[in-house]
Amino acid sequence: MSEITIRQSIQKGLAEALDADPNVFIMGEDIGDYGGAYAITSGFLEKYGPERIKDTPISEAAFIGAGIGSAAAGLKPIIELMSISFSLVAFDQIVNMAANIRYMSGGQINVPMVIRAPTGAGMQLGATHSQSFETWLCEVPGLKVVAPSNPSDALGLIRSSINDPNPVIYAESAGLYGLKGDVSDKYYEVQIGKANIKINGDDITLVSYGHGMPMLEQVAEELDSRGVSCEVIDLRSLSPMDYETVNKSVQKTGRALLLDTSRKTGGVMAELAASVQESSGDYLDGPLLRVGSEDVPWPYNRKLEQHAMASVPKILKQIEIGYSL
Amino acid sequence: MSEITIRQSIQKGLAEALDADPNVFIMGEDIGDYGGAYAITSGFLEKYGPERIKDTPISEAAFIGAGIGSAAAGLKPIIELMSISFSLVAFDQIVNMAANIRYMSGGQINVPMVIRAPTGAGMQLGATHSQSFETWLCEVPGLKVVAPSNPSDALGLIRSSINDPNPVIYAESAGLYGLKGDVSDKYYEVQIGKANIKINGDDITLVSYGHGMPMLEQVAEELDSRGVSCEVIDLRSLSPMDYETVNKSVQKTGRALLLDTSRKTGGVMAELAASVQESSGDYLDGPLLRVGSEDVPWPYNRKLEQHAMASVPKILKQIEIGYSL
Amino acid sequence: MEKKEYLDLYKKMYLIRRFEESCGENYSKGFIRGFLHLYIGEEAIAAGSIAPLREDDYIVTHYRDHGHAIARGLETGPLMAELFGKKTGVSGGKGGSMHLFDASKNFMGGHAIVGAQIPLAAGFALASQYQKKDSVTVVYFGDGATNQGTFHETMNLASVWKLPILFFLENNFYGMGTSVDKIRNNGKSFGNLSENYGMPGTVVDGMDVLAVKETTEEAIKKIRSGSGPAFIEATTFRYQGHSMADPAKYRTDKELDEWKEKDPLINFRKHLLGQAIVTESDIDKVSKSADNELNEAVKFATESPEPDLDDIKNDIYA
Amino acid sequence: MEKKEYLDLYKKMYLIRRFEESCGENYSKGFIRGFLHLYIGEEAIAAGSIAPLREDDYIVTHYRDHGHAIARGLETGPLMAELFGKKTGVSGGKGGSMHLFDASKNFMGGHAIVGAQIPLAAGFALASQYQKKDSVTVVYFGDGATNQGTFHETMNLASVWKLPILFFLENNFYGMGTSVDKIRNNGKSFGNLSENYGMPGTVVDGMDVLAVKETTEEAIKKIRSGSGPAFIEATTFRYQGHSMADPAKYRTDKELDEWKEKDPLINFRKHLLGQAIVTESDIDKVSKSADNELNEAVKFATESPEPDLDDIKNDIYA
Ligand SMILES: Cc1ncc(C[n+]2csc(CCOP(=O)(O)OP(=O)(O)O)c2C)c(N)n1
Ligand SMILES: Cc1ncc(C[n+]2csc(CCOP(=O)(O)OP(=O)(O)O)c2C)c(N)n1
Ligand SMILES: [Mg+2]
Ligand SMILES: [Mg+2]
Repeated sequence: MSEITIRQSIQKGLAEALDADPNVFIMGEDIGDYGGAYAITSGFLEKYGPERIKDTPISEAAFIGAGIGSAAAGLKPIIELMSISFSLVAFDQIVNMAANIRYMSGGQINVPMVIRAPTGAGMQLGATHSQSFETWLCEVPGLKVVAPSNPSDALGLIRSSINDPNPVIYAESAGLYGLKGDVSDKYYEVQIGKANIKINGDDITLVSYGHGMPMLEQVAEELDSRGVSCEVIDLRSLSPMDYETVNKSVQKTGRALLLDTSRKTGGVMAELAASVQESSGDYLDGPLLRVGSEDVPWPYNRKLEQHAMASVPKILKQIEIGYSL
Repeated sequence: MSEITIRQSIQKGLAEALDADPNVFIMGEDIGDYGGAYAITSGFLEKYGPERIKDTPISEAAFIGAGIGSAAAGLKPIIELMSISFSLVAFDQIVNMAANIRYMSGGQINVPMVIRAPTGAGMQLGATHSQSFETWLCEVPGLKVVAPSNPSDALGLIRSSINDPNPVIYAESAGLYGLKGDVSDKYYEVQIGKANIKINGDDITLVSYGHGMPMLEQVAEELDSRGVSCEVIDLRSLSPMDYETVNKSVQKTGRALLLDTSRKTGGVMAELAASVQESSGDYLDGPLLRVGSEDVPWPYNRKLEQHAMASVPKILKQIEIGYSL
Repeated sequence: MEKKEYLDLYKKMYLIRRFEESCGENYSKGFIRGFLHLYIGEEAIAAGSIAPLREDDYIVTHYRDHGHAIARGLETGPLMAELFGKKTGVSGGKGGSMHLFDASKNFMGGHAIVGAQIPLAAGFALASQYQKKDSVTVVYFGDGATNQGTFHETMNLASVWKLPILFFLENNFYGMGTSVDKIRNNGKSFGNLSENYGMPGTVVDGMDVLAVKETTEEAIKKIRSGSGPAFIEATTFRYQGHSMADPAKYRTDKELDEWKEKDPLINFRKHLLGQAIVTESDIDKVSKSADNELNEAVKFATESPEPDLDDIKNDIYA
Repeated sequence: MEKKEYLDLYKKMYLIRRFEESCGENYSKGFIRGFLHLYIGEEAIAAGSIAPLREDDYIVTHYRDHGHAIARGLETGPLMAELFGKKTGVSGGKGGSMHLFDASKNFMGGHAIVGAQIPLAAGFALASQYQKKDSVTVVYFGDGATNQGTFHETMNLASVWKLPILFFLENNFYGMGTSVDKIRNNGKSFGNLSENYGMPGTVVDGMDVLAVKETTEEAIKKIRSGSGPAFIEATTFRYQGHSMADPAKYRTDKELDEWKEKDPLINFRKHLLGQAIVTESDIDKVSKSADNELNEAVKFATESPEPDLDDIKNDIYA
């Protein structure tokens, strides 16, 4: 066991892959000399050279497209986007190309590519820079989407993402890079598509991913102190989504709160709520609760931004209203 | 009353606006000489001239961006996209610019722009050309999204969309252009944000929009013949969404089926199902049913494409399973 | 060049034309559906530019892709079967006319979003460079596609990274109904466009298969030797409308007729006979053989089975 | 030019520099947050290119926008208040440093997605043209932004439609940590880039405020007379890192020092005094007045109220 940050987990996973497989390379803006906007690839250029640590022009559509082609030709590109917000300028390449090309070719072409991107609000970057487009990307057949919430999963998921023969979006909560946690020194992967029951409990199921998880852990602690036992689930993978684990838990507890840190409307939990209700509606002892951020563009002002965000008090309040817990 | 097609309704609404307001103009690919990929603007160039019927290069990001700017400067652009699938190459302009600019400027700038685009599958155009991105756009605060299912609404909504001071996405079901229906000769608008109860009923609420509506009408007819009275709701507007009308109906009937013609996962009905369950869960006599198309990229082959689509038999089967009706 | 090579070029062009004519008929009969874009008039480009390529070179093209597929040597049976939506089609019936693929021949599609194939193509070139192979990627696109941002982003990227890629512009002077002078303010030729990226560019007569072949050969040779990307513009004309839905009312008969004077098939035939490179009977023989192949192809497509309903969920994930 | 004009130019540049220095301090103190990009070193561009504009001309720029806002005459109080996230800020505290707006002055932002402001700007130019007004739009962007597809698409569109727009490239030779030679294969100057679009282009010394002013004046005059769009590249350097988060380790002190030799403020001051256009006391006066204004601005920002929580839901829809 070592205690490291999420940033270090990602760095470790990337370095391992670069060391193990000469076909692995990294592309992105300012990942070389600059070391990456969030310092993930700091020192990589010196170690691996410019052929494998490729600084790109600010041409997301071109270099993501080139990533797809290179993957189809047998390489293993890992692409860093400075922000998932910038994926929009390359959305056609990601959604229409990376996701569809295998299907349209009748299964002839694989795209073993990883796109890493920080996601989420909370740093006062304003409306265009604070979005969470993993909520859309996880709805696209052909793509996989993962989102770690702690160092152990971050390492396990970066490994499985790189080893996956499909295009994987690896969404990094921008606010969690410095989060510390224990990571096994023995090699392991986290299976894409498998949620994690972080805390076992009986009274209510709490579900989220990424930077929603620290909030849920606080909620669970608070409820625990009131004698309410929470089952806390970290989705980890948004596509494929582990409906089974969530349904099982909901069927056990009879209550659930699903948390999006993105805007509530159209968040990941909208689909999950609708599905769980379809499969486990009969087991519910009350409404299926959902909390998300406000349905507004993200404001710059700190007070407003914080106010727009989902939060522990808002979650507790919903649970109180919904279940009188 | 006149009996006209949806195509004619749109044409009528556009021509009225061009006649009434010199600031209205239309831009898009091949809308001039060619008359539009779906012949909507056929004859417009001759009548209104090239300043107001602007053929564009194949530069969706540039001309949608230019539309936003021109709207901010006081014009009233109506933009035709050949397919909502092509919106992806301009997604940043639509989602980050058109939607956010008012908010980011503290309310100083309005963007009274309409983007019209055919949407939906069924014409064997394959994975990249058959998508329904209104499902994403309706989740973006700052945008409005409408989707008519009949000539009367098509006319009423194109009028209200053009008159709206905000960016409005007007999603046209590609398969319904030829659909005929009665249209009032007296001027009217359809309020954006207001659903329409097409058929009043007591036993089950059926909800959809666009080319889901003809299916629901068939379902209602079939169920009617079995003595089941259906309330059929046409959302018409996906953003703002008329939760109230749907909730009221569900609270009355105690049963509901929500239909997406797009893929089920992440469809418009995911959010609606989650919301209705939150507001009206207590009134439900069973599961809240949802039908959508298969979660696959759209295939070219006709048999496969038809098989992937939501259909009347699939809806009837769900209702039978869910409610034994 | 050997006589056989000349005849091969002729046969490729002839086969493409007959294939396209047959597509048109089968579309009218309802066997082919969706969007169908014919290559008639442009045959010299695919035939001439693909002839010099090696098996390990990559080809990436747009939705007007039948010509490139045939020139690359994809069999017409599975090609026609794809257009018929059959399981035996090159893309299993899932792609259709706009999405022809044959990875075994490094024929990487057939792409329907204008300009979207261009970044993808750069990726194949990047892979060759990265793996220190000397294979080259050729990417085809139309005059209209030059106005998609992806084209410029990729021209620049390829140039900065010295990727082994040939950007091949098929300038048929129209993007759907929009003529080049409506979407470009710098003359009808795009030939100088690559200068901005520090990339060599050439304009060639796209109706002259030998000129196309030579020009491409030269460019490929340089690229293969490591000199970085290049750009070729071939001028041409599509005889049919943009797709089967287009009656092409935006252009005049005169314009079309003038281009037909330069017909790549007729003129190449004349040249071959005039220079006594081949005989009438040589031409008849390859034409017959192509006609037969095409009949077989339609038969194959017609008799092939549809995909199974289960296939709908296959091929999404590896 | 009158003495007052010279002094105005000097004052604008001086005010911008002091404003930026103050921003840096207030960022360190935590009063300003998010991404903050300073304009120090580039003052001559905003001051020189905006001076010739009329009130009805439009300005659209990128996230490095303080200089343009001040040059346009936006008051420093509401500007600083915006950076402090206050309700009295030019964008009501919702936009922050990267999203400064003042529609009453046709100052149309402040945009944070690289290249995204360029199509938007074309729309203002389109509106002027459509309404037969002779106002001009100026759009600013960086060297890095030339690699976004939107830049090319819009250059072409503007050229084909003859829009009254000036494309103004602020070439500071770096996009974040990436130097121009890493992202462009055609020399360090972008000046010839507009040729491909049939658009006139000029390169100007962006450290020389008079040169910038003259070059812009000339371009604006032509555009206003209906000759279509134009392109100017001004060469410059940002003294600070890309944003406050950037220690700028990717470049050498020597490079920075060489550029500082050309400092736009110091050299313009020298020029004004050397040519006896103004006196030391003139300079002192405007500097003092600017210092005072800035103190007031910070005070205003500090004392202004935060937005109300309800404001979160305002300004989404008209
Ligand atoms: C991004 C995008 N916009 C629009 C279309 C619709 N469209 C398909 S082909 C075409 C014309 C392309 O013309 P050109 O590039 O000249 O190729 P050609 O068909 O002449 O070979 C258009 C507008 C599309 N497929 N993708
Ligand atoms: C589409 C997009 N990609 C990446 C970024 C992150 N980013 C912000 S500024 C910048 C560098 C831009 O450099 P340049 O255009 O030269 O302007 P400068 O900052 O030098 O003035 C980058 C990469 C972004 N905001 N938008
Ligand atoms: Mg063309
Ligand atoms: Mg720069």
